[in-house]
Amino acid sequence: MALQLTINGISIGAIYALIAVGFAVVFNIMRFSNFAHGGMISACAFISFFFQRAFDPPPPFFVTVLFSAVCGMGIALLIDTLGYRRIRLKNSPKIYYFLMSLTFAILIEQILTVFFGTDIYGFPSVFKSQTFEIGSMIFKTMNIVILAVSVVILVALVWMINKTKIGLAIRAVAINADTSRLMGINSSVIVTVIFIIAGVLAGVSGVFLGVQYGVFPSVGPSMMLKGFIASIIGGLGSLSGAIFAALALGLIEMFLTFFIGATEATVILFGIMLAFLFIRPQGIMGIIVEDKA
Amino acid sequence: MTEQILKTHNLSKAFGGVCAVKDFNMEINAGRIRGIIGPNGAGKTTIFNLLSRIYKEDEGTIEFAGQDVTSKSQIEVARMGLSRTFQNTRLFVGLNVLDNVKVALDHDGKYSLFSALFKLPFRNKQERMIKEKAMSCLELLNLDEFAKLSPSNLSYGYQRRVEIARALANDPKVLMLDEPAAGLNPEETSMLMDFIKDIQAKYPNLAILVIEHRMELIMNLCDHIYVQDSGLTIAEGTPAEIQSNPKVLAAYLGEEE
Amino acid sequence: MSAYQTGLIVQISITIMTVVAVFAMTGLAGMFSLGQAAYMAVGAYVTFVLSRFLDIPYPITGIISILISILLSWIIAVPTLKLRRDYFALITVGFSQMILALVLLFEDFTRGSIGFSKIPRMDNLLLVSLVGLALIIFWIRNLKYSRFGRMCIALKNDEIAARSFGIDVYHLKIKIYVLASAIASFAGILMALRNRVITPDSFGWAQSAEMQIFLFFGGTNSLTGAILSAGGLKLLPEFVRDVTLFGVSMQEYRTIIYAILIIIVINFRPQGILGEKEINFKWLKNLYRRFKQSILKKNESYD
Amino acid sequence: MNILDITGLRVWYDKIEAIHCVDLKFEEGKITAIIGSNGAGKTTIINAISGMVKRDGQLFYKGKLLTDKSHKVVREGIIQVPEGRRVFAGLTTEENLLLGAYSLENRKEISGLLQQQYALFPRLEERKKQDAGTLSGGEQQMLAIARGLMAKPQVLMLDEPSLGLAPIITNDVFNKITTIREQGITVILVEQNAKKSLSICDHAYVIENGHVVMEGSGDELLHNEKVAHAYLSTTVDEIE
Amino acid sequence: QGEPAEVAEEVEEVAEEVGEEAEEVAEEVAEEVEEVVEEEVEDLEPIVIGSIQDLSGPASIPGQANAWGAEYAVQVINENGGINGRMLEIITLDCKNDLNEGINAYRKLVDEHEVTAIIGPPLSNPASGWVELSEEDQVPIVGHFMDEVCTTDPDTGEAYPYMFLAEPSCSSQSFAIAKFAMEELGLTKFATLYNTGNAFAVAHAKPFMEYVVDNGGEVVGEETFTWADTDYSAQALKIVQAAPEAVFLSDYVNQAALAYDFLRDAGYEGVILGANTLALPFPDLVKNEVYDLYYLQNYDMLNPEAGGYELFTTHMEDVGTDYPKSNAGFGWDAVQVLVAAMRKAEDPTNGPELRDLLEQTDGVELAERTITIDPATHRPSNMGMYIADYDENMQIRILTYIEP
Ligand SMILES: Nc1ncnc2c1ncn2[C@@H]1O[C@H](COP(=O)(O)OP(=O)(O)OP(=O)(O)O)[C@@H](O)[C@H]1O
Ligand SMILES: Nc1ncnc2c1ncn2[C@@H]1O[C@H](COP(=O)(O)OP(=O)(O)OP(=O)(O)O)[C@@H](O)[C@H]1O
Ligand SMILES: [Mg+2]
Ligand SMILES: [Mg+2]
Repeated sequence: MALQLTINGISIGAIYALIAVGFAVVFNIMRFSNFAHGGMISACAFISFFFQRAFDPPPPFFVTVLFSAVCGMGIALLIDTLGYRRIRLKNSPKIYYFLMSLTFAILIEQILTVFFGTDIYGFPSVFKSQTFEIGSMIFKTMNIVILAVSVVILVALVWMINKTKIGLAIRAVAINADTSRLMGINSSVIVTVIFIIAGVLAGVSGVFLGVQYGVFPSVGPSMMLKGFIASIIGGLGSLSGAIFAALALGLIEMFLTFFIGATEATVILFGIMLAFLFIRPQGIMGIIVEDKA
Repeated sequence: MTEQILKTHNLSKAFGGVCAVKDFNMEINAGRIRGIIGPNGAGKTTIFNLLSRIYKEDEGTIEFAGQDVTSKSQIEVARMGLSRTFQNTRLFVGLNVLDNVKVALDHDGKYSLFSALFKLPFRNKQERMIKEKAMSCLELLNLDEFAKLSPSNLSYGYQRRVEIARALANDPKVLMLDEPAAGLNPEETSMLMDFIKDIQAKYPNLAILVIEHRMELIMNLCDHIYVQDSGLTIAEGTPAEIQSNPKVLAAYLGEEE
Repeated sequence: MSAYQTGLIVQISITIMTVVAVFAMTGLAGMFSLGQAAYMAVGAYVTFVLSRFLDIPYPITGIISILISILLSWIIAVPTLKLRRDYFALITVGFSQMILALVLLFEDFTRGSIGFSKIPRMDNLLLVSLVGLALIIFWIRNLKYSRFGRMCIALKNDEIAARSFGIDVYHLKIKIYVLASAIASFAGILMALRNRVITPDSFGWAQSAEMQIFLFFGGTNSLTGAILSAGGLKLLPEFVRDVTLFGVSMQEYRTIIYAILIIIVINFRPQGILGEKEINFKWLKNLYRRFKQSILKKNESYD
Repeated sequence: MNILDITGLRVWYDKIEAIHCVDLKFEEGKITAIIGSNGAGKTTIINAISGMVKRDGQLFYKGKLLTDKSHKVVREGIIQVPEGRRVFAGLTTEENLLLGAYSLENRKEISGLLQQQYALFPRLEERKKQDAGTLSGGEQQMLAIARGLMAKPQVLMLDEPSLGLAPIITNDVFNKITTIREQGITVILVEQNAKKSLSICDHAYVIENGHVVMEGSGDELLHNEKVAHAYLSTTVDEIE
Repeated sequence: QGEPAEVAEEVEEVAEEVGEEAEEVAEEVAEEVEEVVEEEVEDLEPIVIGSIQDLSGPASIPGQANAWGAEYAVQVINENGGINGRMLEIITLDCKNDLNEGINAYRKLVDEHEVTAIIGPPLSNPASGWVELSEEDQVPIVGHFMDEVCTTDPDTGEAYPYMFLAEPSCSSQSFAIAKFAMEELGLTKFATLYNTGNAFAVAHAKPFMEYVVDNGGEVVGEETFTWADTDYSAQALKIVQAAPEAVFLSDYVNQAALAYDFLRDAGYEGVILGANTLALPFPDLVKNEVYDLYYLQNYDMLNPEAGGYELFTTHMEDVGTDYPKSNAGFGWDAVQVLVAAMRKAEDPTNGPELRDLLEQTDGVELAERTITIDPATHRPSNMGMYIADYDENMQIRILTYIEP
């Protein structure tokens, strides 16, 4: 039983991880919690659902994923233009990004609700069999795919941010956009790149969540809080920390729910979180830098 | 009268492999001005950070006003009367110049949260006193005309002055200045020098510790100088001794023109 | 005044109260909390559940509930306020989820998701909430212009520098957070009295986020801005209720209109409607003075 | 020949005019110093050239109108070493240097430049893996200058490069500035240390309250009674 | 000859006389008519009722269908002459499934529009805020908030005087499916899986378990989750371990579909029972095969023989959806109950009188069946539920009708 629970925990953790990474990219670089991410996921879920349904026979799954990623990119650009660009130009404090993202989260969810209602739309299943068994263990096919995808995305992102020139530019802009301009970096473009990455991740998550949980306006937001928690517990400034924290969160939640109960788990999870931050305030992967006066 | 106010014994601090301060011994008496000089990265600012308890030392002790303060926090030593300025100006941009100075007096403002919330007469009286004190401090530095301005609208030189005014407001026992003349032109530097002398005259019991790279200032003001290099004290003595010390010339001053 | 209008006024005073408390916490001291609605829940539930099951009049249990909120916020603040700012937001989100989970867990007392109803009627609720609101605004205004307000702004700007002036950043933050939470729980009690029923849905993190949005909309550094925006934005959906555009009723689009309005303001006036400014009545005084002078002058010319 | 020709430059902060219709010329391959007291507007002029503040007026670079997009100005070869260091805290020393070479493509060239800077400032090589935010003030200043040089500038604008440097290093930096000139790089030098900067520059402007109040060769100004009084706090006799 | 002139004179005289009389008559008639007309004009002023529905927010799909049903009912009633000649006017306001909004909407209807009565929303959250208010203002509320707590005091069991339910309540629905499972399917071991944060789900699951225990069955598992959860696999595993014969799902369709999939994925192969939320489009939402699924239905919606057929098809055409919504029927039904009472009333705008008449509701014709309200609980006493499943083409198939 413990083994099956572990498998299930890792599966849900993989979904948290996918969201946490999308969240952490923006958080680690722009230093604000992008609450609009959840809304973007929902929007992409809807778009890919209607895309899938527009063709008969439906296009192959990866085409839908690709299409959704492109749409995520478009939505991210749109939000950036309408919401974040001016904040950036005016050099306003980070907190305004956060606020803007909260507002966009509300807006997207409302628009989806008004136009599509709160009923859910079912994505046709992608795989012939939902689950496969190894021994007595049951695996969910989709979860394995999601886990693989999030690991691949993570590795690609970590590589890009730490090893490439554009990654270096991204980090520089995050620290000080003005000084970056003096290095010849077009800081506006770089920030847009960050949002595009987040948008692509939202697009991919949108399809996966849609397939997994159905398509409805709050499908993204309902998962986002967990991604938020994971990305922060994982350690500020660390993408890999986010993925570990997401997996840990999934596992702990699974075991707590099984042995104690779902409602109680929320309470205990909060206690664990508090204790964890108390013991390790820098998060799983973060490092503490002493402030210099 | 020459009471020892601040004293360190074998103070050391390393960052990773870098030894920023090693076995630093220093003492300063009330009413005196001492300087710390040394090449960049010698550990001067680190000494200030250790003294003001922003950093925790690896080894050694600090004695301040007759007490061992090694285990005390930044806040506690600040309240005991150890005041400082920063190498990069750190004014509170959300407050105007006057309020910046008031803040230095606020921690031991006598009125409670309760009387603040209800705006009791006692609070008003205290506020008036705080304001008077802050204003007199600004007047001393000829800053009174800027009282209502936001510090970000002041040029760098004036910002430095506001910092000093703020550090002085609370009648400290020790004032530590980290490169006060950085960014000032020679004219202003000499004004600053006069001004520090004024302070000394006005607060006869104040001990001042200065870090500076501007030799005219250090040599003019200080009666005793420590020279740091790579964490170690390579020389100490009066300005005249230091100026002619070959080690100091080689490591720090270079050939004087 | 119809009961509809007084009900709205009570609701708006409750909102303003919470936003003013958030102003002290976020605007002055720079703590970004997404859990203030949870303290409203604590205030509402503890007051009326205790009152019913122990048969104590609710003004007394109300005080107990505020004390419990103070205790809770203190417990939350002590470990978290030592950490970086981002963690604080996270912990408060977690806290609000935990409180709602507790409401569901103690279903026998709280009636869980169905809601705790039959809250007694309070006849002078309007008066109580207006007086409460006035008092709270008076407090927070005084706070802003006291040494505590200055210290808060200092620590929001630069914690290290604040510390080096002997400002006990940590304990100051705790004090302000506790104060804000106590106010929130008082507002929660009033809200229960207005609605006559308490359901867990009214206290999610979305409600807390709304308070922050109101605050920033008006201007983080402006108390009057916070008050005006809280009042205005809360009323907006009620006004839009009756509006029809191109033959379409705006009822369904209320939230969308509201969100777009906020986006416009953050875009074009990022410092909030009022920014740093406070509205005061100096101009009125000046006007009066000028008026008096002109009369005096006239009188003189008659002489 | 003038590499940079500025006429009628004006800059506003909100509604306050900080620079009032200033004309400046910078000769190719020479050091031009700008001196003036605190708040005179020196930094503002530099920022106006880099496109970091909104400006009015005509700026000709190599005979062509200069763009006002700061990242494009950098690609033209006009590099600013900003006042107050402004290194990227959170990135290592080496990463900071690499950022300086952001507009260059050739990897070999970049690593060559890196070695050059390390040779110029050996202290930086010792600290290359350290978080730049924790460098000492002077180390940060060295890093800022080295970072500027990484971009292979044609015009290098140094804003108070000696700020917070030890005397020995200050001397060093001024020596290096003359070396930089010898490489054919045009230098615009903003300094509080007027004496030093006047003694190495070819031409100098004195700025007061956003106006040019005086200009001339370094020597001329150094021997000007007014300048000596206002900026050197000495008299001409003492200099001699 | 002179004759014609005489005749003419005579005629004139007669005409004058007639004219006078005619004038008198005409005046009299006119007066009478005026009186009558005056009376009628007074009568023609419409009766205003309110309708508070979830036009937006999380429950907007059922809410909008409800609103449609109520408005359509009013339209039909007016077309057929209104209430004893008086027209009915309905004002619909949004409550976003939010308590505060619900109270504002209520206050606006009562204080500003001075409505006589209110048709309530499908969910209980906003409605629970009106329990005391309606009594204070004497405004009867007829709704479809199926939780018992909206109509009766949970502590004393007494009915709230002004709250009326026009549909079977949550518990009577749960009893119906429990009865079906135990009597028709012969099952005894049950489990539940529901969202403790959802009042609707809780109000179903608790009575279901009570019924099972009271009738000699056994509840082997009670698993829960909250709004914050999206993964129920741990709960599903526990249920599989407990090995019940049937699991009852009582959430909204989103969560119910997820729960169904998690159960099947975990290897559960037994019977699954569901609330009325498991109607279409449920089969489209689940990924596993749908089998051994029985759920509740209020109406036999797609049966042309059944009374509500026309209503439901009109609704589907009108709003352009493929799925019939029982909520359209709820809105309709509530108006029927209210109107029946108004027809009997001396003054159909008098709250207390309406209240008394509503309590005596007996055999009022609804979309499909008739309703009789129990004065002790203010809930219908005669309404049962259909049990349905899905056929091979995933079409709703009504299996049986369970009497209350
Ligand atoms: N928080 C820290 N982490 C790592 N290294 C540090 C930290 N703070 C200081 N250092 C290192 O310790 C050494 C001493 O630094 P410090 O700031 O004390 O120098 P300084 O004497 O003030 O120099 P300057 O005159 O240039 O300001 C430097 O090499 C610096 O890089
Ligand atoms: N961001 C700003 N907003 C408003 N005013 C500013 C701003 N930056 C500079 N100023 C004002 O513009 C004027 C010129 O400033 P600038 O920084 O160019 O002076 P500077 O000559 O570089 O002085 P310093 O030697 O102190 O660096 C000053 O009066 C200053 O107060
Ligand atoms: Mg230093
Ligand atoms: Mg400058």
